[in-house]
Amino acid sequence: MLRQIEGSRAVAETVALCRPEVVCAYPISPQTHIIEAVGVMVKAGELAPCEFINVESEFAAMSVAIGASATGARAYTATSSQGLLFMMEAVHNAAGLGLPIVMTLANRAIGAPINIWNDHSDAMAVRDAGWIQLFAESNQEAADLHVQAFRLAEELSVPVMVCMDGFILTHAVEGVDILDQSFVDSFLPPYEPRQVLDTNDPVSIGAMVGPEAFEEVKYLAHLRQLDALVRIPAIAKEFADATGRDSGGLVRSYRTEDADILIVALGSVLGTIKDAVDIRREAGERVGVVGITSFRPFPAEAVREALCQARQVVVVEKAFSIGFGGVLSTDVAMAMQGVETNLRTVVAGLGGRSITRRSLEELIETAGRDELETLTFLDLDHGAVERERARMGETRRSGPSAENLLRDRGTAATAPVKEQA
Amino acid sequence: MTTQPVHFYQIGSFAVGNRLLSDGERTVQSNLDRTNSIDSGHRACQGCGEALGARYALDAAMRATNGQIVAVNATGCLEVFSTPYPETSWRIPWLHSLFGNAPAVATGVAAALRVKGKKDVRVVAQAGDGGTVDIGFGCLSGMFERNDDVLFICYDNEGYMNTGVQRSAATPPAARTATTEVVGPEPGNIFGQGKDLPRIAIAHDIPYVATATVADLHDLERKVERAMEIHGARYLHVLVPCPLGWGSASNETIHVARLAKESGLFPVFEAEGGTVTSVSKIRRQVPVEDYLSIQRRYAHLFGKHPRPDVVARIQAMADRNIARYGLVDEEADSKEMAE
Amino acid sequence: MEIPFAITLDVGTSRANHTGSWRVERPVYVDRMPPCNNACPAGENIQGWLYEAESGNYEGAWRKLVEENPIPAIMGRVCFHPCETACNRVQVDEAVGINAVERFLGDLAIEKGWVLPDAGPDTGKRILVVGAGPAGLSATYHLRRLGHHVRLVDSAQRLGGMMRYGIPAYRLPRDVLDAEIARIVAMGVDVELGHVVHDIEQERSEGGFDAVFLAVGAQLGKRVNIPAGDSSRVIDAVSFLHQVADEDPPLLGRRVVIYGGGDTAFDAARTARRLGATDAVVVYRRNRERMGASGEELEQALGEGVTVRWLSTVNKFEGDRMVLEMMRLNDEGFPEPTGEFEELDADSLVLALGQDTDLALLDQASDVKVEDGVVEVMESMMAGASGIFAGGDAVPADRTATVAVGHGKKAAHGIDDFVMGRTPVPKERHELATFDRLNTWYYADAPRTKRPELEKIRRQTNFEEVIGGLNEDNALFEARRCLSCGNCFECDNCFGVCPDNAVIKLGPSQRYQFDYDFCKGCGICVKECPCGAIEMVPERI
Amino acid sequence: MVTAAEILSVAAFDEGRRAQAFPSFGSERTGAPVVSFCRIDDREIRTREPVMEPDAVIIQDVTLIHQVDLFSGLSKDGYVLVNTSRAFDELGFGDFFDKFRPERLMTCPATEFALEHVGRPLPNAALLGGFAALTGQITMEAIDKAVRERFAGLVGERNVAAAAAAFSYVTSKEEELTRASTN
Repeated sequence: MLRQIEGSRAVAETVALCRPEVVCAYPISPQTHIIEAVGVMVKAGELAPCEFINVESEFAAMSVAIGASATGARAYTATSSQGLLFMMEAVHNAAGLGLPIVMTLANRAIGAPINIWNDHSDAMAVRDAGWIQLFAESNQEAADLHVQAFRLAEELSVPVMVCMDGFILTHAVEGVDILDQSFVDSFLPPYEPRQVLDTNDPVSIGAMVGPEAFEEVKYLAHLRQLDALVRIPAIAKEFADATGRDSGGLVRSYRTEDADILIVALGSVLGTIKDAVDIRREAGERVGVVGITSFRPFPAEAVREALCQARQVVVVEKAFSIGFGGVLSTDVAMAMQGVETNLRTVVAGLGGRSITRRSLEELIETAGRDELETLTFLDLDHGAVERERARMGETRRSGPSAENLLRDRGTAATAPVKEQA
Repeated sequence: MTTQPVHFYQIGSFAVGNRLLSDGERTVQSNLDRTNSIDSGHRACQGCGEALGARYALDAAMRATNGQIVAVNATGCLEVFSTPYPETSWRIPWLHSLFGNAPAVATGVAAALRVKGKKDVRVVAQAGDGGTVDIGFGCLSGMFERNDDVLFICYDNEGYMNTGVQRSAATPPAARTATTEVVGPEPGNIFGQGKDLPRIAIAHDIPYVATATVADLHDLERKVERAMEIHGARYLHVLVPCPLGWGSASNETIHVARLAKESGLFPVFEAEGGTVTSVSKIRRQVPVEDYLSIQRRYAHLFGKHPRPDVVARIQAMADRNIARYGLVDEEADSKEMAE
Repeated sequence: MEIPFAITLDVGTSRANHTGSWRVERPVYVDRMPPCNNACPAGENIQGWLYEAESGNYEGAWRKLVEENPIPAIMGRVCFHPCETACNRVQVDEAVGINAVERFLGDLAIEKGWVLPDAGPDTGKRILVVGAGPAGLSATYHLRRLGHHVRLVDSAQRLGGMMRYGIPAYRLPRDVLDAEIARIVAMGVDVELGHVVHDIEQERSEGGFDAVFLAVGAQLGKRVNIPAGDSSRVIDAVSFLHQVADEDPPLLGRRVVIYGGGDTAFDAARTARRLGATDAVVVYRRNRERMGASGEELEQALGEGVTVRWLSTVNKFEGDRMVLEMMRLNDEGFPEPTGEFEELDADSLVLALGQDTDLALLDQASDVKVEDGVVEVMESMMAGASGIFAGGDAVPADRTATVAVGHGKKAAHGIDDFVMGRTPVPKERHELATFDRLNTWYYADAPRTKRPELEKIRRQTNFEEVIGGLNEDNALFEARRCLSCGNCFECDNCFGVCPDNAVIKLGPSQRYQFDYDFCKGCGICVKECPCGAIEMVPERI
Repeated sequence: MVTAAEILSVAAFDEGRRAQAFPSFGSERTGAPVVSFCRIDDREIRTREPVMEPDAVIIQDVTLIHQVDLFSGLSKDGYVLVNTSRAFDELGFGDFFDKFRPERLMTCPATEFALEHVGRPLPNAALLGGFAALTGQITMEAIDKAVRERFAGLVGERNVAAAAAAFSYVTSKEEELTRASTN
């Protein structure tokens, strides 16, 4: 049923439709609304049987999920940013053990400086953990992806992370068509674990594996992700056939036909980019968009196919690898091996900075003029940066840059920034 | 003529078995059909107290639950020596995740069992002292506070033995470890630090907290059995000497654990609902020297440059335990003094 | 289930890893000689029969006991129990009351009418046993079990030798003595009483005996030359006790002095008290520490009003006046006269200065060597090579009933080898189970059960048995105080304490075995074995 | 304010339109007010940027009007609704709004309506009632329904009453202005 509903609520209700059996909760913005809503459903008995466990940390949250999943229960949790990093060890562990946990990651920047707003640094930090990472463009897709995620996770015994932009999606109220229970039940069969802690058939899960087999274990995990490259579009198609909605899949192209310039991005910024593309198309510019839904496994072949005709590829990404540049760009570059292309990286929207349609239009114009540099920081206040570097050059004890910049912009007195969380 | 009760057995209840006792009165370990939860072929050092403690505890739990146990294990010696690919020594369903998360993983297992309606299957989580008092402490406290239906067993060998004998918050004062070396004015681990986890556990008001050693099997098994009668968060702290880390002879493992208890350095007691309800009295009290001097980690307190001052401080710790828990029967004490 | 590669493993797979290869020493189960067994002159397997008694299997215990000693009810009363002196439990609290349990078993056997094992299949060999004291009876029993025909002769009118004629009835009730002797005789023994053997060679050849066992005892009380008036009554203790045993007690008067410091002296003193003496004074030339009698005997005597004059000798006995000379011990501990004298009123003097053996019957046996009044024997108890064996008080050894019983058994086996033409095979002796081998932690704390003692007043006036027996409850208790030194009693400790599950339990009374595939050789089993029945031996590499 | 944007989006959704409501999550100044946005469209709303050029600005807290640049993207044809009992020209904007259409600049004592009808100073519903009256972009019926969806029972009833009061108030003021301008 189509409802005007908050993104978090839509996800929570969809997760509930997936009948998770153990849900672990630890508050962190901007993920909290999701887990709160699930909690209410469990406590009210609307979601049953389900154990809702208020844990003492994200590390515990993932750990509880690990225990539950290994015991054959469908396990779910959600987190963001620092929380993801705090559970990082367990994130890797869940994947290593092949436990099909589904987690919502409400993407948020990573401090310091502490920042509660959206970017993709958190997701990028765990890209090598062995999880499947799916990025939602809208709240509709975020909701739909959760159903597909459980299906995918349990088919392959691989944990899946559904990434949705914090605040931008989680806190946005918009129309979302919430699936009905009978459909979800038919789409998502009960969890049949590949391995389970069973007193009638005991096994030891989590052995120490030495050099003699470790590489093989990791390679097998890699192969399972490659399997996912087949299963993700197949499941998305099955979903689309039943619901009529194009949610999930590996990559999605928009106005890429005859495009000179293709913009590549993850998540909700794709909507704003599409608006900018429409405007630039009207101005006669041959520009299109390729959205990547499956970041891990990275669909190199699909990306190459989608991008190979473009003269210029501009990767707009909400994260970057300090000291180098783009993260997604690096993957795209690897995918484009053997294809002649100009690859440009645009780092944008860090720590919640708005990515405006106007800035994107300008970006496209600049790209169109072939004037885009290899690495660009969208809407960067170069003046503020230069002034801070000058201060740092002048005096050793120049103080913390974050506060200095806020003072520089006149947006802060001496008091620290108050978190809004 | 003084009459003696007939209920006297050559070896009383101190030994593992006793042909004169009924099956029910013997330890689980004396039974031919004990589970051997951890089987032969594991790679623990010779005389490993932890291997022994784990088998004792889990076999007892298996008997108490009619074989319905799922175990969660923190990273550490026990995990490493029991499950190196391609061999596992476990005969029960067993899960290892990480060093610091065993309590939380156990919570997850318990939750899954509850949601699956497997009421008869019970969860035991186990870790060394590092995985319990240090890195796992947050998760443990959370598990306690939520009163999750988990029996958490700490096999305390007073240090990080798996990584080569480093100090943990359970390492006692003056003990030598690789990170509390025998150098400087205060050789070994310094006084005034460390965590008394059983008391911290009691402060959580969980239904059951107990300590035990591998030297008193009947006591240990009884406590496991009691713990399995109760639902909610339960904590069992078992002293398991480490020949490697303590520098004790491999055949001394049980003996040294016994001396830890008999000297008063390791109080053996149990608490229900936040109150200490029983105490294992010292049977043959020994000065702490007897315990310390057979361990190389305390060698710097004896020998050429003895440190009676440090030994006296350790004795004071034992005396404080004795006073705190009433470890010495006052009647016996006064009789001894009269003699 | 189809488990994921490497991270998940099937249970129990570690048994493929044979950690036994780590071992440099291996534990092995051993049986060590318990100190009680080691100390027992009768060669009893004390630990063995206590083990049976511990479970309340008293008949089994008794059967194990009489394997070695056919007269436990007697031994349980008169034995000076060196087993208890040797008992390792002394170092924990007090020795196990072995003697008391033995008596309990002996008495129970009499009460229940348990019979000794049948005589062995007839060998056709004929053995003459001279003397029906403990040595002769013991030899008779063992010889009968071995299938030999036994002719048992004694000069007295009744069987028992010194057990009857030397030990007062308050220490050894005659019904007990009779019952145990009767049980031996019932095995089929050719008994002739009142028969004095004058020439052993002649007796042997006339009777066609294949071998002879001389157990003639030491029936002659030693005398010393003490100036004594005609009117003074002097008697040796052996004769005194013999007459009492024959229910023809001599009249000793009210004040009796007994000269000597052995058990016989105190037996005589206590007997005198029972016969009505108001004063029974033991005069002994050494002090209490050097006294020959057992402390127990002394305590009981003192408790009955017997007094002792230590460091004194009888110098003169005239009329009713006795003169004692005071002695002192020199540096070597020998008594020396001091020249100081004391007087004492006495009606009679009993000399308890030891006994001599009457070996006149050996005068014609040329290859039997007699020295210092006793027969020299070999390990097999054979004197010379002629098939003449000797034991008991007639050979050089402690003169106790227990030693005699041991001799009888040993001689029986020596005779058996001799008559059957076998070369004796020396018995393998196990290493002693010393206290330091034990881990006493595991034994329950328990004091020894005191044998009930009769009211002192009662024992001054009659010959009723002084020391009571254990009942079934406290006999069990006492048996269970046994530490089972050096012998596995299946406490399951090794089975339980092995960190590598490398001990295989074989089931009740089957004990255990090591699984050397997995034993890493840590040695905990050895350390925690309560009774020291495991030892580590180096692994041959 | 977040609630107001959400209710407005729901009202628009109920009228069969596409709507998007979201709170501010940009890097606002310290001590900045909470800003919430609502887009209403007949086509799919894809953009995720904050509303840069609003068609209407609703100011809940009148004390903020001089601290924050609230009107930078507002076109000359834009609407402004301020929660105050004062008149718009009493707010001290000077000549800033001279070129705006005066009938689209409106004040409404929404908090007073809330206090009167709801009993608590929660002016959201009242402001939405005023907004419906001022802009005609949404019907009072839709506001009524959305408010009731948000607040069940009596609370919904009272909020609807506050909204209706504000709606009447603004409508009558609009009529006043129309009369004044026709005069």
